[in-house]
Amino acid sequence: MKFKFLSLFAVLVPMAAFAEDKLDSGNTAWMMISTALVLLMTPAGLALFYSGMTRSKNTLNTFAMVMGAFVLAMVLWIFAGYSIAFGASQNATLQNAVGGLGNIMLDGIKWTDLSGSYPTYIFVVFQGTFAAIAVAIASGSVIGRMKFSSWLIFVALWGLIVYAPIAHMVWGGKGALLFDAGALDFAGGTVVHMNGGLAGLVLAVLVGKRTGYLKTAMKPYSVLLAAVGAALLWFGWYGFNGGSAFGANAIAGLAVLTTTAGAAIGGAVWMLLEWIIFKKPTLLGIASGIVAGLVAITPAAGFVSVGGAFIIGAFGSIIAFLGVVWLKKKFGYDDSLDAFGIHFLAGLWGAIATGIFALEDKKLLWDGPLKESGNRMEQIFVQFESVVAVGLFTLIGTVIVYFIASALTGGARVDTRVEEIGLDETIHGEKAMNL
Amino acid sequence: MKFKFLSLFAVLVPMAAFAEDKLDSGNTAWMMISTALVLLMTPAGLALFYSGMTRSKNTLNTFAMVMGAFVLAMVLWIFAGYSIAFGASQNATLQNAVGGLGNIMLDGIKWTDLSGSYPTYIFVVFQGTFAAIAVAIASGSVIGRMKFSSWLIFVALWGLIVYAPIAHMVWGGKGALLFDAGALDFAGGTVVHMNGGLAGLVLAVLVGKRTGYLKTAMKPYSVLLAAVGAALLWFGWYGFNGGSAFGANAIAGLAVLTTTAGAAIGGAVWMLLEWIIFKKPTLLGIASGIVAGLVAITPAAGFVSVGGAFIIGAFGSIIAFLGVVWLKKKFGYDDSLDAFGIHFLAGLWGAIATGIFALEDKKLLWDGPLKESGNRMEQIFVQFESVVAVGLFTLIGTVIVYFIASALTGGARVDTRVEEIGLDETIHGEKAMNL
Amino acid sequence: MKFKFLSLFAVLVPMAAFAEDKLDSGNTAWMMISTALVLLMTPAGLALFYSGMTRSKNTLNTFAMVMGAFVLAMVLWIFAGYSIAFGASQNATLQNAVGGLGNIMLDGIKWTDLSGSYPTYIFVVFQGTFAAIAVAIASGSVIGRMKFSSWLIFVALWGLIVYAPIAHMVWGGKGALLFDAGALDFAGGTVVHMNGGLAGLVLAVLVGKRTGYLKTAMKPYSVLLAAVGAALLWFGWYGFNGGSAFGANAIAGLAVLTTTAGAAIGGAVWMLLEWIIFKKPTLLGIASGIVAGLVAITPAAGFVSVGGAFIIGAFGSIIAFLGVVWLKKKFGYDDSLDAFGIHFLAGLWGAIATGIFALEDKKLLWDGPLKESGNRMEQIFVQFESVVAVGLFTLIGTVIVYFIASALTGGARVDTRVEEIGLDETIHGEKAMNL
Amino acid sequence: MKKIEAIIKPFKLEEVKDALVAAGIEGMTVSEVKGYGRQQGHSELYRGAEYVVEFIPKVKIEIVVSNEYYLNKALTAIRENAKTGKIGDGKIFVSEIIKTIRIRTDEEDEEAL
Amino acid sequence: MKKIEAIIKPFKLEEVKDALVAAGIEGMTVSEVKGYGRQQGHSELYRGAEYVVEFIPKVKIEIVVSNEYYLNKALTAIRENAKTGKIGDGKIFVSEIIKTIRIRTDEEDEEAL
Amino acid sequence: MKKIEAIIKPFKLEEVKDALVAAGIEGMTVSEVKGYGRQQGHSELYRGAEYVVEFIPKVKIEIVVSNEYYLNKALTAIRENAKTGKIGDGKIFVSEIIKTIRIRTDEEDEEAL
Ligand SMILES: Nc1ncnc2c1ncn2[C@@H]1O[C@H](COP(=O)(O)OP(=O)(O)O)[C@@H](O)[C@H]1O
Ligand SMILES: Nc1ncnc2c1ncn2[C@@H]1O[C@H](COP(=O)(O)OP(=O)(O)O)[C@@H](O)[C@H]1O
Ligand SMILES: Nc1ncnc2c1ncn2[C@@H]1O[C@H](COP(=O)(O)OP(=O)(O)O)[C@@H](O)[C@H]1O
Repeated sequence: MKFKFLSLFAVLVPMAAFAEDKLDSGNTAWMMISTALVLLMTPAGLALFYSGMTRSKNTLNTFAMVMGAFVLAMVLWIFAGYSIAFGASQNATLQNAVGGLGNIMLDGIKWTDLSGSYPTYIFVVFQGTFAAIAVAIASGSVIGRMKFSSWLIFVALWGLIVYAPIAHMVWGGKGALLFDAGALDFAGGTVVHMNGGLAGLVLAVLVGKRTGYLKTAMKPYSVLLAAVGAALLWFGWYGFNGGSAFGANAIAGLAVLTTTAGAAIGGAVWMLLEWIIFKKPTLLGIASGIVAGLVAITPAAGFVSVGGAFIIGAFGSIIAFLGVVWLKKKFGYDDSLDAFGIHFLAGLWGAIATGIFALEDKKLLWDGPLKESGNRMEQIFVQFESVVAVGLFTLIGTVIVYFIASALTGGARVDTRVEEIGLDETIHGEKAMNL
Repeated sequence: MKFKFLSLFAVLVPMAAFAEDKLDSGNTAWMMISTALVLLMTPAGLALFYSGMTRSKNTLNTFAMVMGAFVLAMVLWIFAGYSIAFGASQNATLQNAVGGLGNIMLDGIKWTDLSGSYPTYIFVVFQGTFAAIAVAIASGSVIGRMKFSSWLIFVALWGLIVYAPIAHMVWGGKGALLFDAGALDFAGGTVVHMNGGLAGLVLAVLVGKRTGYLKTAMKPYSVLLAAVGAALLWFGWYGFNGGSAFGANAIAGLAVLTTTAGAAIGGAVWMLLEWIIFKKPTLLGIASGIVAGLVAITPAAGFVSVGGAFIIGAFGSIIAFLGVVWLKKKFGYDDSLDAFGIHFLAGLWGAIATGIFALEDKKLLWDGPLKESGNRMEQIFVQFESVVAVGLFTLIGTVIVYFIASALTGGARVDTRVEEIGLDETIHGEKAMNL
Repeated sequence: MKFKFLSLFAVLVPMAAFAEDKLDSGNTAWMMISTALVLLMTPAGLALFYSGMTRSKNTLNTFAMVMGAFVLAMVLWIFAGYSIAFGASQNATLQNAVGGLGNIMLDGIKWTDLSGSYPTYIFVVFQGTFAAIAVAIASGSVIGRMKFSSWLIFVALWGLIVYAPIAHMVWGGKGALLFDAGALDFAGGTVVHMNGGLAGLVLAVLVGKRTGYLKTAMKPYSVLLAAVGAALLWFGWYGFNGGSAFGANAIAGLAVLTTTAGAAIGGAVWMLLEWIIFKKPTLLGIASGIVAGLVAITPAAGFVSVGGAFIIGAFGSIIAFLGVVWLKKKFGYDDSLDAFGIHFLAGLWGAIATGIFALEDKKLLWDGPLKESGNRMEQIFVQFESVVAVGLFTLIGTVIVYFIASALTGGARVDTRVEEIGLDETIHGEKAMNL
Repeated sequence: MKKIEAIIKPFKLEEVKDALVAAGIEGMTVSEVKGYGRQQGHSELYRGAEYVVEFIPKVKIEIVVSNEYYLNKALTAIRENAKTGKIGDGKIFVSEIIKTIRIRTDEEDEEAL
Repeated sequence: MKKIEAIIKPFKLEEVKDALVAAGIEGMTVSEVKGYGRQQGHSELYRGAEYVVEFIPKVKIEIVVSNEYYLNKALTAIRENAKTGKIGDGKIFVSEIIKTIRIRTDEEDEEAL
Repeated sequence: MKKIEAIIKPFKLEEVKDALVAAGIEGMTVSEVKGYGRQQGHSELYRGAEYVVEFIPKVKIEIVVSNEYYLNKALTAIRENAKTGKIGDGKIFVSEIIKTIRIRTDEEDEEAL
């Protein structure tokens, strides 16, 4: 998802040295549909996945956290986030961390402007769907106990203060802090999944556990709807990963293949693990494995072979499984719907694994140690570096943003009575189902 | 969505003076996927949105009204509706109102024929999905009390007698009554949303209120499913608005951006309004605001800047909110799921606002006062004109069609006992859920 | 969906005699989105359609049968299925039935390889979604009583032993047994629907009826979700049929039109039949008719006129209706969710009807009697032939695979207690809904 | 103390509740039940298979009253407001309660009602 | 008049109902309940967390009968048809009803049944 | 034999159940009911229309005990564990049971409990 990646496209279509200056209808069609696909992932896919796993008294609140975060984050992305992340830099020092405010409200971008071979406006919205899903992912860790007002203020600030700078540092072009390090992140394994998953854990720790956590059984409202959500996520992920090739080209084709392989093996592996360990393969397990496989393959999608994809997807599923079943129990935090366990851990694994399994193919690789000198160890080290840098920034940024949001709303946690009755009734005045 | 719009495309791809004669695979791909996206909006998006809001005893009937209307309207569109709306005119006087019957069953159209740079057959289906959703929207106003037989006869007649002529008058090419007025309606704010929404109100008034309206609480079956429906509508709307650029071009890119902005701000604004006024932001409110924002931006999607889109979406949401919360109460009609309140009112606002906010950019504008002489006041006046013309035609046509349907089925309203028990059990012999 | 079909594309784009050697971004975009669309059909569309019809105590098991089958079949398809079906043949005798094991793990296929004008990797996944849905369809006949372990072993073996060879024999290129017969099957009416539907019946007979079949009312969990599933199937079917034109071309446009016509008339006809015969048009009936219409038009989608599509869809719906309402009762097998009644019967009808209604247009037709000599009777005979050949192979293959799976798992049927309590609780340890 | 159990048609609940409250009955417990009786069930369809649903949705209201006065007021309120005159209106059963406790206050018997 | 309350296994409802009707019992009211007893609950899984569901779905049948004759017929019908011999078959409780009213007709006591 | 019917707040069920089991009560039947009483219902919103939901979710526990000893133990267990001190804690009603049968074994009365 790097800008410089666009040059690779020229390699594929050699007859068009000036390809970037002309609109290509096929690429434009692909980027528009990819945008629509990634959009679907949040207010339908993730919202169903999450609210299906929540207790029935909090299920609408969970859906509203996701849908509300999405609309708010998208408005702010267009307003300022895009400019911070991808705006024309006005100052070399600033450019390390942010693009600047020159494109506030997309000022200066015309509808006829192109990003490579498709309209820049599509790039803006495509990137906006990434920004919006990143923060929506975090909600999964704190459902059932956070004030809706605190959450929305958190969403607004986080998108501008944490997400946009990270997106800039990693994808913001020459001069951006992490850009030159040469890390490979095809479609946002670090920027979106690690980022959102870690923000989730931070929230879970700061807001505290749900009342009765580990004591009462917290039954999922509808595993079936959660599975439908996972299926929609899979579907949308073709835009997430395929669209990150920024054109309907052979790299997108590779991403389609590896994404499919990662998701399928992820689902199969989790099912098997449950079967062996608990004697029961659950539907939620298959769905969770699919998502874990998808997260893991995300940073690698356009870099690895199908064999690599199978390995990355399978271990992504295993690692997320351990995170959910073992790590969470061991440390006792209440990562309620496992945003950290699945998105952070599988994203982390995927980011490192990209260094391990990336094909040594100069047409695929981005600038970095592996491409330049075939030095895989160094590439892996760069992957670690970028993971640590993003992780630290997220950690600190999320803590700060949380305390602002909490302060502005007189504490971020609902009172016990509200939690007991459920947030659907108390906050939204609605009920999941009226039979 | 005007035919003449196609010429604009040539402007964008100047090297292709004869572009219209050759199939472009990118545009064809985009039009096919757009068609599929708009299709999804009705039997999945609107059906879920509506049946989620209905009482559980009528929820399957609501779904069947939408899905049944869709299949029937689509069959008749292919059979005769397309010909009436877009058929080759055989007579100059007739051409004012209808295209004629020359293309009944698509007679005379070959699979190799092109509409600009993509197959005409795709245009036929794309337009069919618009015709079918328009009437399906109307169902929202009369759920829970209308005979299924009356409804289906209404659907069949309305599609041919009301929708097809309106589509012709507005989009039917030179000689069509409203075509030369120069109104701007990018993707059907008047033809689809005002039209369907007003037809809904007419039905609501003629069929009468639900028994117990305003006395008993009519609880929605599943707000969660309604929200999923809204998310699917948003997804499909990229085909609705983006496809109305008739190609994968820069105008489609603009439509993708403005559609996103309108939907996101619409959802955020409605949420805020509820929070301020009722102290509770509901999930259904966020979903409703998204839909209102989408409706409002529809006629303007390819004409306005992102700033214009935010304003149109925000006010679309406010106006629909007032329609639903205040206007309906004031006049006491039972517009049950607010087809009028949301689709008509936001569509009306969008149509006028298009005149106010359309960019003065000759490459974007269609022929009309603004393009020809930069006269914005006159353009706004033309927008009013077209709104009034479409409104009157719909009003009169819908009343006539209703009375025919009612007469053919011995009254359009179910008897009280049926209403009391619920239409799912009595009409369909089915039950929403068997736990 | 034949390889040789690709040459037709050249006819449509005559300026490109070497079109097959160059990536076309429009075709690539279309094939990627088609792949995503067909993918959506299984873990979302079919899973909802099926689990909505199942009793609430088995609904998650039904979903898991579909979703689990999908991930497993997809993994194995990439691993070996693709090679067996489409691999480079290593031996002329072998080539009659299978492609060979030369492309195990896609060995020998590079990410830059093209299938015509789009990457081969996309072709691999596109075909994989067909293989995976075929077996998932079969689950519909045996829900509520089959061991999950037996089912998954069945899925794994069937994909390699039954599906892949059939796909090879029909679509595997020169030398393949049925390839030269000249049968017309545009998008898999025989290979996918008849195949999956018949496998379902075989399973239903071998596993036996559900306890209490025809004695107790087996109420569907949620007809509404089943209808949503049908809508998603319809949506995805544009990729299934439209993508089988292997490009964004005029034939794809024809397929989009005929698919729409077949689905719409199918839904309308089933609704009407129920209304006349049972006095009650059900929502499940409309949804079932849509699916039946889609199945019937599948083999014919790129060959017939819109008139032919209406007839094929209408009779597909009628035949499936008779299969479900009359045939099943007459013979007393428990084809629980009518995989046989709908997919096999409507697929069979569609395959024959393709011979009857295929347009005599050399640009559309594939090599075969109709194209070569205009001999329609002979073409119909060829259609019969292929139907019988595929049917026999499926029948025998499925029986063998079943007995292996059954033997490996100590019988394929759950014990009565498990069936009584329900498979969700006993096998998966989950519950459909926690209100 | 007496317990009244009334099985009524669901859509009559609101009216009956209002009448009970008007009659000075301040507490009641309601549950969803399914009734079998002379009232015919309806038939449902599932892909051409028609089956009769014999159990009809009803609502059960339980009210414990402290004396004959309230018993009669409650019975009258239910009888008058649950009646449609059509088959399936339901039944009222009265039984004896020997002890009542209000959990919140530990009050007993008449005081607890 | 006596009231019978029987807690039975859900899948036995149909048989018991048929037997009751055959025994001349024409009315009954049924509700879904959850039982706790010697019968072990099952365990459910949620992402690796296993929890025991101790309350088991049961069905409660309530029948008011006018005299000993019907009481015995009803008890026999239930006992014979609800029995599987496995733990969790359920219980039958009998109590006294002092008044019955049929809402539709205002008939009282024996006539109302 | 006595029957205890306790209407309590749903989230207290687990605690009450545990206390009952600790008190030697081995069987009970639970159902979801809706209560009307002094406790105010909450209001719900539907597109700007606000309506009050007057019936509040409650849980009903039914326990049949064989003698005064268990009756008192059960009552104490419920009183102590269902109490929050806030309005809406619910009520306990006790009535007489004249016969009990365990379906599985045909045991009767005290033996059946
Ligand atoms: N003997 C009975 N015991 C318990 N409930 C009964 C009895 N008879 C009827 N009912 C309840 O009363 C309801 C109405 O009875 P029904 O015979 O249908 O009509 P009606 O009340 O008009 O005589 C039934 O659905 C059932 O719930
Ligand atoms: N003392 C009791 N009071 C009320 N209900 C009881 C009592 N004991 C058992 N039950 C009900 O009877 C059901 C079956 O009891 P259980 O002890 O599991 O088996 P069995 O009936 O075979 O002895 C329980 O699930 C519960 O609903
Ligand atoms: N007279 C009554 N008969 C039956 N149930 C009652 C009666 N009074 C109260 N209840 C039940 O007890 C519940 C609690 O009663 P309520 O008046 O709200 O508070 P409290 O128990 O604190 O006095 C009610 O919701 C209702 O279910």
